[in-house]
Amino acid sequence: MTISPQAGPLDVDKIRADFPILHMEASPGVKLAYLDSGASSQKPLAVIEAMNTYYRSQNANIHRAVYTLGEVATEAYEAARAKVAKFINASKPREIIFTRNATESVNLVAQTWGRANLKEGDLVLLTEMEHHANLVPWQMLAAEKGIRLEFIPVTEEGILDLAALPALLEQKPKLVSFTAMSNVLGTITPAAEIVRLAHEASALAMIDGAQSVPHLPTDVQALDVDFLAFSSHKMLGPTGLGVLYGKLDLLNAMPPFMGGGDMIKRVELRSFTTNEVPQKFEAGTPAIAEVVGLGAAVDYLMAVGMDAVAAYDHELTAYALERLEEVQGLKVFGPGIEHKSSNASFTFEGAHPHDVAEILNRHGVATRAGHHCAMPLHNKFGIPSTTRASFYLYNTKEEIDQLIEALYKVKEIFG
Amino acid sequence: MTISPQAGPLDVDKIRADFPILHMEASPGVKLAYLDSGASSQKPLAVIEAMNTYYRSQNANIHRAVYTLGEVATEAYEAARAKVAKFINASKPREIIFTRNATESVNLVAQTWGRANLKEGDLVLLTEMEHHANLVPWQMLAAEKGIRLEFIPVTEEGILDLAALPALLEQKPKLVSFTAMSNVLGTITPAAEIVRLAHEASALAMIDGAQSVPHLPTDVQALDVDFLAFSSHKMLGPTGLGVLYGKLDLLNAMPPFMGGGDMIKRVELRSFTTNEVPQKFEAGTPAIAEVVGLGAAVDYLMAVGMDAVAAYDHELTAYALERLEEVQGLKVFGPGIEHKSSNASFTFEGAHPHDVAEILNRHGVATRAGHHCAMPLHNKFGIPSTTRASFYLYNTKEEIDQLIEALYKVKEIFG
Amino acid sequence: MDDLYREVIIDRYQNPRFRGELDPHDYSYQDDNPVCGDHVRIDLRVDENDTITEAKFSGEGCSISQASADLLVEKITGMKLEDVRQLGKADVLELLGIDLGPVRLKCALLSLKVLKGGVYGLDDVMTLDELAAS
Amino acid sequence: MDDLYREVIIDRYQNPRFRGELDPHDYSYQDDNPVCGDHVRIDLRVDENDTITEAKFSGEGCSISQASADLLVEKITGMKLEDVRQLGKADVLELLGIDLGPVRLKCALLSLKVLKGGVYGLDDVMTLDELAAS
Ligand SMILES: Cc1ncc(COP(=O)(O)O)c(C=O)c1O
Ligand SMILES: Cc1ncc(COP(=O)(O)O)c(C=O)c1O
Repeated sequence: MTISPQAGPLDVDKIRADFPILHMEASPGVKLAYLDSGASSQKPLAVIEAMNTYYRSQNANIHRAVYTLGEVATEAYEAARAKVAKFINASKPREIIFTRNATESVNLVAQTWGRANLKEGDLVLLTEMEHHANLVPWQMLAAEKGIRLEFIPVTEEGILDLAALPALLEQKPKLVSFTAMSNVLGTITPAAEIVRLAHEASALAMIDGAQSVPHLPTDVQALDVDFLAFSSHKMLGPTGLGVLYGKLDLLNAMPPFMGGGDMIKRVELRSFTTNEVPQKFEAGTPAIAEVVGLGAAVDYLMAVGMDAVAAYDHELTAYALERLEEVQGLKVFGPGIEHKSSNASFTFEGAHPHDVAEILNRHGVATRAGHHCAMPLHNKFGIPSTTRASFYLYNTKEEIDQLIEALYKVKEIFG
Repeated sequence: MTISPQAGPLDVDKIRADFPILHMEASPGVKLAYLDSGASSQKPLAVIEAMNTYYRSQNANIHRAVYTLGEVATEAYEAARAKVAKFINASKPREIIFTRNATESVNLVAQTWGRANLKEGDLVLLTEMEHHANLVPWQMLAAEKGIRLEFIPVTEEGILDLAALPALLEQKPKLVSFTAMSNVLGTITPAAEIVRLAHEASALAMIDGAQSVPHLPTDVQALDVDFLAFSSHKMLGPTGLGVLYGKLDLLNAMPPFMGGGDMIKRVELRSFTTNEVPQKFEAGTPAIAEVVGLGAAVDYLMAVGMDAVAAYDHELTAYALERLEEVQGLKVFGPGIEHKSSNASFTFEGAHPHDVAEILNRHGVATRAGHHCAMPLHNKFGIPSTTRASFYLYNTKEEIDQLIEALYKVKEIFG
Repeated sequence: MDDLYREVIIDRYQNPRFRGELDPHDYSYQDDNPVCGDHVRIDLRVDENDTITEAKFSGEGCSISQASADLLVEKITGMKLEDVRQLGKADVLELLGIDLGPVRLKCALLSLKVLKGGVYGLDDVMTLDELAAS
Repeated sequence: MDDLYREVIIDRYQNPRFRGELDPHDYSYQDDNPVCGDHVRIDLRVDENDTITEAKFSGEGCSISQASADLLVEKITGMKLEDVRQLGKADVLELLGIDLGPVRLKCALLSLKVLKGGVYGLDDVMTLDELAAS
């Protein structure tokens, strides 16, 4: 998960042409600058059309269908699983489980692997920069089973304090679960190193890849990570779909998650046997059209090249940090560009982040204000909320200029 | 949930024009007869276009967005919640929880209400005709908590044996959970009566409405049911989305389901407080585009009128039963037309259901073969599987004729 | 823009008249808008006729949430508790003198929700969504 | 249609040559195709050289699953156990003499999966999906 410098450049004009929404006006005469991809990305035509085509000519329930439409749908669904596996270099398509979103992926691990393997007093190690999605499921398990939670601290600068890690690992956590990229600070954490250290301490390692998978090349085999959770909607794919990668032997050993159709092999009135992985974890009719859409999103990202995406996001972020520094009274949180990509969260003296985002919106700039589902991290920095601009492969430096200009308008009103 | 005789007739040609997939050929020169709506329905243009429009001009993450797109998306999402509430006559939109599918809706109740309220020895009463979705979640809870399961028997004819109910209710179940329409037998169960008897016995009542909600008018207030689970994809809506209706006071008292963003009010490193209903049960980014699509599906069904849909489905089913009776060696399971609608499951002497479906497919007729996620019911009838034809508002009598003709071809091969 | 950020709002946000806490108080209630993390607390003192004699708000959040809290607290001072029950969305919007989109509407209504929660207890209170739709 | 329902398949389905169980047996294994509920069990007797001397199948399912089981059991009779390891998708398709779509392919491969499961134990065995993709 590092940014490869030799990535070929990306043609942003060509890319923008694929995203219909980017050509809308925010209000009459005002260009839209969509700087909220950290919350959810926009979708290229290829993705929208893949789902359109699915519903117009391929739609049927999968798995148990003998007829042609059903076979077509099943093939499309399983082909997308194989694409997603390839995208993160999983060794087998079966290691890809489709969930509702990254949040559900983390809950799945907590409620199946966690419930089966953790007992009172066992430790799960998280970090202080986790999204609520990688925090609350463990808190719920802590309340239920009496497990303990500890946290890798975040430094003032906004990176993980790895100096604290050896002492934490001496407490013998059973699992280290951490984000590979902070959705607030943009921090890219040393994922491979943390996984390695976790394994040395005999802990499993899980990555919350909701931000990293869309923005950085991901190789689960090189990382040697045990579980990886991410969301379709942040990586050009549709809503309503998440992914859990897990090593096959772990998935095989885990109890099922939800009960229902497809996850069973045989059912009697009072007992059932589970199906094989991945079906074991995909109860009921899955998000078929959405999976097909994610397949198209992955095709799109692979065609652009994740190295190129990462390099371009990084370049945009560097430019944004540079320009934001010009604005007096504005404070960006998180580390310098060498540890960071894809977003910039800031506060503005005298203006509440919500008001900032509101005024930016009036100038066509879509950003997000709030705690970004990372309240503990905001508490750590002593602020209740920030305004966040986040960047993706279709954004431009002109849009960042538009952001800066709009920030001067905020100053006019609240200055 | 009865079929109102005064329903205005439905114009099937007009309806068919709205469903692009129905105009495809199954193979060159062979018309497609899609008789598998019980597994998943086709989608009208209005639904496909609603999602298309969403992705092209409204897409953004919801709830925490100040900018215009985000507001538009939030409004669209919440407007659809209100439409769904109206469709089943819930008293408040907040009583509608969006899940992944009907399966997840049942699991939600089992894992939140069930875990919190059921203890060892407590009884949950189901029926012998349940889909695995309303069976396995309770079996999992039984394994975890030691609750007991009992079953309202199914008669030879294929209806619920209500004579057995009083004795079962004397065992004081805490919950009676049952299907309002069998996906195998087409049986329409006396839902209002069962709910009333359950309440008299101080049990809560839950309906698996995965089949009934698409086909019959549903009024949760008239039924006085406590929980109702159903799926978007079986009622003209997109995949990846289910609904749980619950009475507000029950939902308020239930612990949360998954942990993560949006379901919280405040989060500290080691604790959280939950958000209000419905957000409490919708962790992470929801299926926004899909909810918008379901809103369009509900609009479509309301415009046609659920009384008309029910009457038409019933008419088609009656015709199918009549014509299937002509075919020698064919046996239809389930009750007569007075207790039944929307599907016909059958076996054919000498030909395995899978082979039957395969040959039907070669004549353009899409049906489903297998246990239809109701293994215990099939066991009850001493058969491992059936072939099922299922009907919806866009099907025609000509398609049923096509089915019958194709069945004669099966006879030629396996006769 | 001028519409939304009227002078009265910026003024009340930057120079609130009724910010503070009351100790002792007869009523105190607080709540968050989970949408944006805005937080408002309102403390009341009432006399033997259930007339509000003094009111203060505290908390933090955007200009809309804090200005509307300041304006609302000013308005209810001197009111009967039972009359507070009548206050609705329209009253808050009138105080602010602006029309609001759905998200900011909730910012504006947070203080009303807190007030009603404090006076009637939680059960009687609508969610922000419901208040906004009322 | 004639393609799929070749006479040999209908014949083997209606008049299987090797249906039955072996008691005692040296190997016995069974499995389901959860996609359609097809079930196949295969029993084997082997001699001291690990040559299969007798084989039978039982179970129930569609014509493809049952005919392919009958044909497969016929083929392996007289084979060395180690040679069974070499058998793959292509061999089953050759026995049936037809090409199959993805769903029916799994019907055809169920007996191969069962055979391999019986001979090597579960860990070495691919899922039906993987066999079908092999
Ligand atoms: C009666 C019944 N219940 C539950 C379900 C499960 O629905 P889903 O697969 O959408 O979760 C189905 C659909 O197959 C059904 O027919
Ligand atoms: C780091 C991180 N983890 C998890 C999530 C949760 O993703 P979702 O809401 O799609 O479940 C997000 C998205 O907000 C995120 O940024």
